[in-house]
Amino acid sequence: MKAVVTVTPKKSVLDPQGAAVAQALAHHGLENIGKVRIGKSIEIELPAGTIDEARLHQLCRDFLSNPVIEDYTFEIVA
Amino acid sequence: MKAVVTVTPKKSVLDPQGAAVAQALAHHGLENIGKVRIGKSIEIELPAGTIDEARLHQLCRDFLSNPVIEDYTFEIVA
Amino acid sequence: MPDPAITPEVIAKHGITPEEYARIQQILGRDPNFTELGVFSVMWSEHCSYKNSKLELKKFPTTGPRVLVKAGEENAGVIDIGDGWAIAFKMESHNHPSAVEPFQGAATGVGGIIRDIFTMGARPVFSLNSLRFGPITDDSAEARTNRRLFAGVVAGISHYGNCIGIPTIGGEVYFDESYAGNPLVNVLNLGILRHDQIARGGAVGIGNPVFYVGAETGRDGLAGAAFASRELTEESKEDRPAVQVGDPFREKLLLEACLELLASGCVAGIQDMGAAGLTCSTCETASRGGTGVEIELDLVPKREDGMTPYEILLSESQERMLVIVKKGQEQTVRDIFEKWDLPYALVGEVKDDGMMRVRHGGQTVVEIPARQLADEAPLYAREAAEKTADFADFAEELSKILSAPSASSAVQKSLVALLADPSIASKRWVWRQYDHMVRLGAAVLPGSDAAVFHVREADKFLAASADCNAIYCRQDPREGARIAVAECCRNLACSGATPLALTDNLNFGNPHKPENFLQLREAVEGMAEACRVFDTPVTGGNVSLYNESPVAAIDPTPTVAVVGLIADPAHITTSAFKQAGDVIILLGDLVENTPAQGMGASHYLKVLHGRKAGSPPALDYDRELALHNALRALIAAGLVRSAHDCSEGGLAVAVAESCLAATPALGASISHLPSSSSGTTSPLVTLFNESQSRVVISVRPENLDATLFQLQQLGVPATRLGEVTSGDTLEISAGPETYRWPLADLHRAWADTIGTLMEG
Amino acid sequence: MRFAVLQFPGSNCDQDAVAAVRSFPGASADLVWHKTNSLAGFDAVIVPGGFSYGDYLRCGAIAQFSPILAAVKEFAAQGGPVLGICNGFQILCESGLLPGALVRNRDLHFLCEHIHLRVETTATPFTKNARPGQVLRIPIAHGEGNYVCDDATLAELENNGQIAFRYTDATGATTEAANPNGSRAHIAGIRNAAGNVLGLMPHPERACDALLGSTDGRVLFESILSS
Ligand SMILES: Nc1ncnc2c1ncn2[C@@H]1O[C@H](COP(=O)(O)OP(=O)(O)O)[C@@H](O)[C@H]1O
Ligand SMILES: [Mg+2]
Repeated sequence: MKAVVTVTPKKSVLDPQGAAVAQALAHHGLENIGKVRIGKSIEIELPAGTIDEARLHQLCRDFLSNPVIEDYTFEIVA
Repeated sequence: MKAVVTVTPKKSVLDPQGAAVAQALAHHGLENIGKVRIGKSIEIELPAGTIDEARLHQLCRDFLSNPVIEDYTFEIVA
Repeated sequence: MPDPAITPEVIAKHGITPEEYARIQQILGRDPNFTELGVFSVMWSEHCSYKNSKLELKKFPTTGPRVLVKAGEENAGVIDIGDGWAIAFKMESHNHPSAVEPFQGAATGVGGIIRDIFTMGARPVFSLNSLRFGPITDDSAEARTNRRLFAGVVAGISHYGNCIGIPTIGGEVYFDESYAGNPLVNVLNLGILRHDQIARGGAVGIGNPVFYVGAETGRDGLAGAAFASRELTEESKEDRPAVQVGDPFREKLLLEACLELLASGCVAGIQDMGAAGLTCSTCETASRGGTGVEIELDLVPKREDGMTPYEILLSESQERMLVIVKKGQEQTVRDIFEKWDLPYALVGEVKDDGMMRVRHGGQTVVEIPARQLADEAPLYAREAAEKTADFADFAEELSKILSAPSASSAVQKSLVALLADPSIASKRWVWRQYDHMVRLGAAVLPGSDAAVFHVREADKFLAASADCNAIYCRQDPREGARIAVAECCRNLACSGATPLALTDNLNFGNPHKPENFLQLREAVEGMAEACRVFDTPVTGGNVSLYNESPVAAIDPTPTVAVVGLIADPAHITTSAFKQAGDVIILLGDLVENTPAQGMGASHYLKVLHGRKAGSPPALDYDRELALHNALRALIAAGLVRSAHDCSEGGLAVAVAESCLAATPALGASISHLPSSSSGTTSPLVTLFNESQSRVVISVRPENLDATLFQLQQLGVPATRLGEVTSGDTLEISAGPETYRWPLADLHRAWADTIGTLMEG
Repeated sequence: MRFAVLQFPGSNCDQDAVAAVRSFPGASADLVWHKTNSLAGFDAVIVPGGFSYGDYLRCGAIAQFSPILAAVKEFAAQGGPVLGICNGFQILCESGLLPGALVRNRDLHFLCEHIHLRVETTATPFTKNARPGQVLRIPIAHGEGNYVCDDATLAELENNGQIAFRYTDATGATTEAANPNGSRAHIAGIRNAAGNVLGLMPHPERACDALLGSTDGRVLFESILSS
């Protein structure tokens, strides 16, 4: 099985990386660009059945994201 | 409209960050963990119709990913 | 959404007492509205107003022939270093933000202090950092948390400092139970400027335009000043949305743009937006200028929609400045900020009515007399507990420890244990994460007693050190603070430098608790006295109170940092032994002549016996000064090959560190410890006492006589201890026994401990 | 000889490079702002270290689109000597002037310390005065200096003698322990096929003054100045 966790900066938190990329994209012809937010995409390969949703939530909170400044979502891909 | 670009390190390329996370997860009870790969998730907000798929491919290739070490996929969310 | 009504609960939530509220009503001649209440609450927080500490801070000496700008006048004091050059430097804490989010908390701490320095018109040249964490050694959940905080803070400092390109050249790190859950993160920045480049933070020139420059305002860091002025509790976690994220890249642009702007001559006044952001910068510049400032919030660049006046005014978004521009020169500002791709806006004007006036949506939302808001916060003389120090029990305990039959076998393992204690062990794991070489100035790399930096533009050599032994301060805050200053100046003397001035960061617990306030007062008085003795006026600093975890207050930690000048690069001296055959000499006494024999509050007691007990070593100013002067004289005469002061762990640790600091490591043979002291004194005392005013130097054998003669002339006791060897052991004869440690064992203990703990 | 030292927003070793160049007789250096699009009148280009555009997205990724980079490409195409140091090396890789890429250090930490590197080729204008196999002691200061490339590229680099420096110990031996960042084949620096473009992670400009602990970086500048 494979879990794909997406971690994104919280809405109210400054995302300097996103802002810099937005500015660069604007210079590259995307003048009307809105917000750009850059997060992480984490792919975890595991033997099938190793992990359930509750445990994955816990790992996301404790390890894979920083709950102070980030939100996360995940998907379990068969 | 919103484009969500996912950039992942190529399979053949060393991903030190992914390796470190895999090790940490293994210490925390996921003994049978396989590969962990850490990539980026880039959300771009744009006025509807600003960009077509071809142009987005080009931006991904030229700028948002480095084809030497990374692959990308994207989704256009209404 | 309408503003909440002002109820007693709302007032209390803002940390404003009923008396303070009455005072606000009196100043305004009416009730404040909600926004104004928020403005008062941040300006009258401890963090901005120093209401609980100001009466104490007045005890510091702040003047001197080299002082060009006094502490408190502006963002940082400015000190003359000769030839028309000056330095501005100051230390600042980011303890509470780092407890909540170590990486960003520490990073934004670095950003904040750097802004304070370039606001003065100075180009930031280097940083130091002083860090404290709970223990990191075992496998407990608590130790894991402490390691996470430690790793995060170091990474945050590294991230911000490295990216902005300002070298972090020194600092200190200690680990102790008292900081569990409440780490201390104090950062110093120093900048260089010409005398005529000093910039002021006053809103002068009625009618002058007021510009906002730098990052857009967001909802981050809302009311951080108030946050810093409270104890950390479980509820503090709810303050988490207040976490600020730093952008060192933006700050680098802001730094370059501001220095360019200042050089253009169009600036009438400039002020960074730090704690309490736009609020603090507007009322402080108005107060300093003896004017009023009116700003229009609709014009402020914002990151988010729908922000209320309250949110905009109290936001602590980073990387922002307020600039008062000479009328008619607005275009210069626009050109420079466009060149650097930075947001800016003309947001207001200097007025003649002494008011801080804020407009939003066509209405006046704040109208407060600026001076009363910025400078007339209530001041409190808090109650101090009675002094109770009584170390009677300790003498007995100490004699038991030292007379135990195992004492002499204990020597062997004690040195290794001390070198492996994370507070003493090499901090290379930390400083190799900091770019300490950028700007081509690091003449002495981290790891020696003081960092030495060549300021290229001025061709001056500066030395800097940060110190505080908090065990001493816990046992006796007055003596501990005196020793902190003395040790800092001693570190400078060891490097060949003469101290110029000092900055401090007073980290204490809740001042409403009389025992904590006593500690604060004692430490300030001790520090002030020592500053007079060592002729180091205070250039500014910071007070961080309410450092308490749910368990207890931290040990009192009045960190000090001293900056000095090295007259000639030939005088630069380091702690590492240089060559086999050199003679090792101890300057100062082997053991102080007190019942505690320099063992009170020692690291030996803490590391080997888990005790923080006894009175700290006694500092004698005359001896200390004589030592510093002698060191500088010997160094200037070209006699000193290495110099290293005895601090935590005493003589044996100092000698071992000088061996291990050499590359490759050098051995030493200490064979001349006087028998009188080793006869009646336990070798544990001889080797590990922390008596003050002591330095281990090495000299070429042919210079031994000249050195001893000079020391005698200068009235500094000196003992020839032995020789530097090319062997692979450290060998010490104390009393009847000779102890031998393979250098490899010592090296492993000292060099690898922190890295191994952190990398697992 | 006139050096252009490029200045991107976020460059922070630009002034250091200028100071180092100016310490050599007969060399002058000027900062060139990234919005400029010409390098007319310059004899050599240095792309200095730092964090161009904050190193956001990827190190060097945003800088490759600056107007000045087009001028650098043209300058290089005409055989002009180009030296990329640290972030400058990353920018040269991102912009395709050099092959491969630089990723996070093996242990994920930023590392600042003196290391040793071995000169692998003297066929560049920046190493021609060095001895082949000469071991230099020069500082590194980077978080992403871990060189990666695919097998084919590595083979090509090896076959063409394009590997300019490798990390070694003080005796000149390549070992895992002497490789600070996990770089493939211990690569510390490479050159392009023509030899006129050189990129390396270590900072030779920080090793030009005895006061700072090493003068081993001088040979790079002496080489180019003697050409
Ligand atoms: N511990 C201290 N010792 C000396 N001066 C201090 C101390 N703490 C604060 N000050 C001085 O009080 C003034 C106000 O400090 P602060 O509010 O920290 O300034 P900022 O607005 O830059 O944060 C400064 O000049 C500062 O140097
Ligand atoms: Mg300030």
